[in-house]
Amino acid sequence: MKLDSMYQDVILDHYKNPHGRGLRDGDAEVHHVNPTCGDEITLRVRLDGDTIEDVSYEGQGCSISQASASVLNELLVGKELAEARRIQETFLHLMQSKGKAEPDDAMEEVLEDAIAFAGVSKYPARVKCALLSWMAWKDATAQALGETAGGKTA
Amino acid sequence: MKLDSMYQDVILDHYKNPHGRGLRDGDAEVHHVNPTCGDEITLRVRLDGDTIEDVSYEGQGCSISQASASVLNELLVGKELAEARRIQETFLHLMQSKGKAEPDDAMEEVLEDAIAFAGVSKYPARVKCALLSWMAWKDATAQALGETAGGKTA
Amino acid sequence: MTQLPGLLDTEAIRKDFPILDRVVHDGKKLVYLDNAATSQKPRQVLDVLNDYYERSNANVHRGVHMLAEEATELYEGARDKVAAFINAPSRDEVIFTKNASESLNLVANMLGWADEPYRVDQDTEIVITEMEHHSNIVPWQLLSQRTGAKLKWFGLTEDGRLDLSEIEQVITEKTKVVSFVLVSNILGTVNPVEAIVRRAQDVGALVVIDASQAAPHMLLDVQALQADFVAFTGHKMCGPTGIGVLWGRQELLEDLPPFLGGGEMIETVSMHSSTYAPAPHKFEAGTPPIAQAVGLGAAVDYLTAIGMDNITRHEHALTHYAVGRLLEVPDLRIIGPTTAEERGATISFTLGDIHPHDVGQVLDEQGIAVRVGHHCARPVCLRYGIPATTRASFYLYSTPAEVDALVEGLEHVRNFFG
Amino acid sequence: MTQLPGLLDTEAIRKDFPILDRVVHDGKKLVYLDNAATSQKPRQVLDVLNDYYERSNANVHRGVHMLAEEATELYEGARDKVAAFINAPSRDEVIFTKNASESLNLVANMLGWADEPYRVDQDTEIVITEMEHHSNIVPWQLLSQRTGAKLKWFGLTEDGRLDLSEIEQVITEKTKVVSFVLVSNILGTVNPVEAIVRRAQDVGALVVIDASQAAPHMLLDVQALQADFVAFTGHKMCGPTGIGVLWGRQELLEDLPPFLGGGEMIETVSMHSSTYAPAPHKFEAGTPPIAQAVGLGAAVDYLTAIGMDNITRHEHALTHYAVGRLLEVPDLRIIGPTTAEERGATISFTLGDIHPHDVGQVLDEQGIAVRVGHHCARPVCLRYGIPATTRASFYLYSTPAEVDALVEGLEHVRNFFG
Ligand SMILES: Cc1ncc(COP(=O)(O)O)c(C=O)c1O
Ligand SMILES: Cc1ncc(COP(=O)(O)O)c(C=O)c1O
Repeated sequence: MKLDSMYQDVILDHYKNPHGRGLRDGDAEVHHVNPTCGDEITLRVRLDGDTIEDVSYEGQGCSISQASASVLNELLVGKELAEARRIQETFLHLMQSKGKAEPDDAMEEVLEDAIAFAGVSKYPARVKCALLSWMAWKDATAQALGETAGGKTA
Repeated sequence: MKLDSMYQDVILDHYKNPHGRGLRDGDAEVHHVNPTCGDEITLRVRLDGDTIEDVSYEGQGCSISQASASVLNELLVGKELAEARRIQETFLHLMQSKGKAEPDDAMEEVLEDAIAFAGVSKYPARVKCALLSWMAWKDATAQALGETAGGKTA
Repeated sequence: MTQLPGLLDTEAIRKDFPILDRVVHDGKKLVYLDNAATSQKPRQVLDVLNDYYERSNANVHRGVHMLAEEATELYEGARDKVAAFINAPSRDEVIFTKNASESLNLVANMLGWADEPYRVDQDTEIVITEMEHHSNIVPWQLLSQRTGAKLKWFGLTEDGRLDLSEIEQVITEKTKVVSFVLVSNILGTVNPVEAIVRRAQDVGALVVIDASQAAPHMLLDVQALQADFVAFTGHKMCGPTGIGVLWGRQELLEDLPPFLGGGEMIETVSMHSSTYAPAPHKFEAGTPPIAQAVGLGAAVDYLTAIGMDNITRHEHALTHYAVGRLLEVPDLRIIGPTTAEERGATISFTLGDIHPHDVGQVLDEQGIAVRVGHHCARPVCLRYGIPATTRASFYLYSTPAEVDALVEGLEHVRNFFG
Repeated sequence: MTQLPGLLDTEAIRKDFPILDRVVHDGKKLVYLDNAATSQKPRQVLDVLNDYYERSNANVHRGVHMLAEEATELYEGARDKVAAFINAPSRDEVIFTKNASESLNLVANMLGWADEPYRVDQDTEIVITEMEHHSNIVPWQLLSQRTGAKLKWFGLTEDGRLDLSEIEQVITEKTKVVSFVLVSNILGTVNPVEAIVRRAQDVGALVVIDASQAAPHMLLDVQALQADFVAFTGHKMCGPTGIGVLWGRQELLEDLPPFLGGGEMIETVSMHSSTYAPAPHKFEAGTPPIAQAVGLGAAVDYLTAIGMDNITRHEHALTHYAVGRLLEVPDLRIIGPTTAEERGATISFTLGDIHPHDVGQVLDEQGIAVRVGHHCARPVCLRYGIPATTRASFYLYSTPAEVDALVEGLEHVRNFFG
């Protein structure tokens, strides 16, 4: 069944047992909304120099957006910023591929569990769900580093 | 040729040699515009009791609107108001008939030269041209009789 | 096949709608239950659109040539049809807009720029309800911000109805305008027009009715409603996209100022000043959606031929059946009235804690098209403490078999996320 | 058959336009010379419209079901096409409206409600020209009345061009916005964009260009124009009625306030306040003209395949020929430039003292469709002391034979009223 390509077991697992959910101390907080469906996330980043010490979050949304935040937490916490950015960009690229990017070993090595979202990229309405937490993380990190004035974007 | 049904000789004659054109003293003046084509008329009515003493006018417009004002002058000046209203209503009825009213002898007796406009009623865009001066006359008469506060309508 | 009293001959009707034959996702028959978002279009409407473009297309009102006369006659003929459809006292009270949202914004802007006694300003109040579509909230929020007028609203009861218990406190002598939805696009609720109109009239407030979800489904009689303005949208009632209607009482349309300026809406223009054409043209700046109005006229013909009362009866029977069947689904909670009384054929629900997005996705895979989200009525979701709903909405071509397909589909959803 | 250099293969092109085969008034072949009012539509556009409704019709943006995804992709795909057609730096700068008039009103309203530095108020000035279409006059008159800003304008020279001799006095440090037409719909004049834009930029004024009569006929490059806003309308460029475009610079669209409020344009709504989606959605309240945008996308494809430069060349050759032939007609006076240089394929004229209405009527009888009146540009008629003009306007399917038919027709008019 085609649906299984979106709802991979990995995704459903993260949805049912999310990693690192809940709001903890952070250097910056953002609130992002997906206006087309109302999914929301509040996300905080705590940095220790160039290292991501914590990404904590709270939100409501579908399995895809929730699982994606969970995977993000699992993947990024403990990483160096440069490495985290590479992961974020690779994930963005995959999600915008309209189901055309063939995940290879190299990509899988970078994305780990997040590779499971490859199937989601075939569903334009759901791509934004998968990206919600990642965009929030990017924004919060920029704020934590003092690069922007803050504020939310959709 | 079908056009001849609109451009009757009577109409072209009135167009080339208009009756009673020019502005003279009146009890009320109105200015009417046909917004769809820009035809304009300024028209004055002078009453003597129930009798129409004069209808004077100035304006710009196509042959139909100019000829119609000329016919109006010829027909209404000297008439009692009640009779004039009957003529106006008959003319209105004819013009709104979409070419379907068959002018009969009775109608012809009322409308005289104005019966020549029967063909115009087949051309929706021109009906307003033919009616411009008649609507102005109706409005000016109402004003002269103190029935309205004045002002222009289209 | 389930037989319900009052159903239309959907077998015949469905033949008019080419899209209903579509097959999606490897051979699944389309079950289109997203009619509150937009309806499908019968061949009769598409043919009229095509004919218009292939035979009579021209700009309206200003031409002496044959095509321009035909186009004008078709366009103005559509106005006659719509006027008759809503029992308007005069055809000149029917304004064509691009959608219901423009219609509602048009009223809000007219009132913001109006002279007394209509003017909305900082000493006045605007009343809406908590079940409005965003298109009947945001224009009033903008008007309130821009004029200083106070925005108030009726709240909702637990079972999805307007809470009118404090109507005298909500609608007061300060109220200039009361704007509310006739049939909710999320709850399905049909609102009690008379009670609200009576109170509004008592205090001299204007009444605006958002009939976007009513016009497609029931006989709309603007005189019986006793409103001052009624707005609705073509695409939900078998018409094309890009066309909406605002009906307004003639004397108001005469008194109120224009909104958009431009060609068609003027009487005479000089560089120094302009005067405006009488309504409806005063409110139709620029080349109107000509083909779309003509298409809406054809839609109105189509609906009238079937009979609005028959459509209402059909949908009522279907809603009764659907509510019953849905309530059999474990963990399913209907948001809105749980009977078919005083409600339209739009049913919102939640399914346990499965997010509506996921519900919709799994239904789609089975060919069942529903809408998920807040349905442009987010305050309703906030009110009931839910992030979103799944919404199934029916129309004249919907069948009991499609209700059954939905219920089966939901079972499948439950298994999938179980 | 007259052979002119640069003509398109009209024989092939005309086959795409079903209406051009129409026969009017007892066997006369239609000669459609009313393209400045609206263009005809090729089969390629009508097919796309039909396909949309028969296969993919759904409301956009909010659906997880297949039709909603298809409709959204088609609608947003049309935005991509339009963005490419006008060389927009970003697709998000393309706003779909219902027509050019709405686009221009949208800008005027944004500026009226804007904060500094954009706000138009009683200390500021608005500049337009005497050759504007009413749709680019009345919105600014309304804005001026409602804010107290002063409305100024460029006059016209005897030969139908903008009089820019006093540009420094017209556009001053007080000027907040300069709005002008790229190609006049009555005179045919192509205006010198650069000179105006340079002066406007010097004083920090925003520039709005009404490209309604340009987009159908020439390569439009919003970056080369250096304007801040560019408006045009779909129905004049082979697209459906009911669709217009406003292009605006991204940072302006971010900074400026919304105009119409409603569904689709919001980020999040509560009863107390709302936030707005980023552009272009911020300016697209309600269900957009979905099918019409998709149809406009198809029109853009059609025009691009033929090549905008080829269309310009075709029309230029035809205009050159038509101006020459018309000037042979006794008593004919062209209102506007009397050569084909810096002018479009729209030619207005008077014929002795025969009223244009009568000219148009007699031409119509011969199957020739022209427009008569003030063409929604009454100040131009006032300027040249005439009540109205007869206007012939050509497009990519127009032929030299049609010019000949017009000239013959005018001879007939002269005889008729002679
Ligand atoms: C120069 C110009 N500007 C604006 C418009 C208005 O376009 P629309 O009527 O489609 O709004 C037109 C055409 O009518 C035009 O020719
Ligand atoms: C109740 C209600 N009001 C207003 C609207 C707005 O209609 P449109 O999007 O056509 O402007 C809708 C539908 O979207 C609606 O359901």
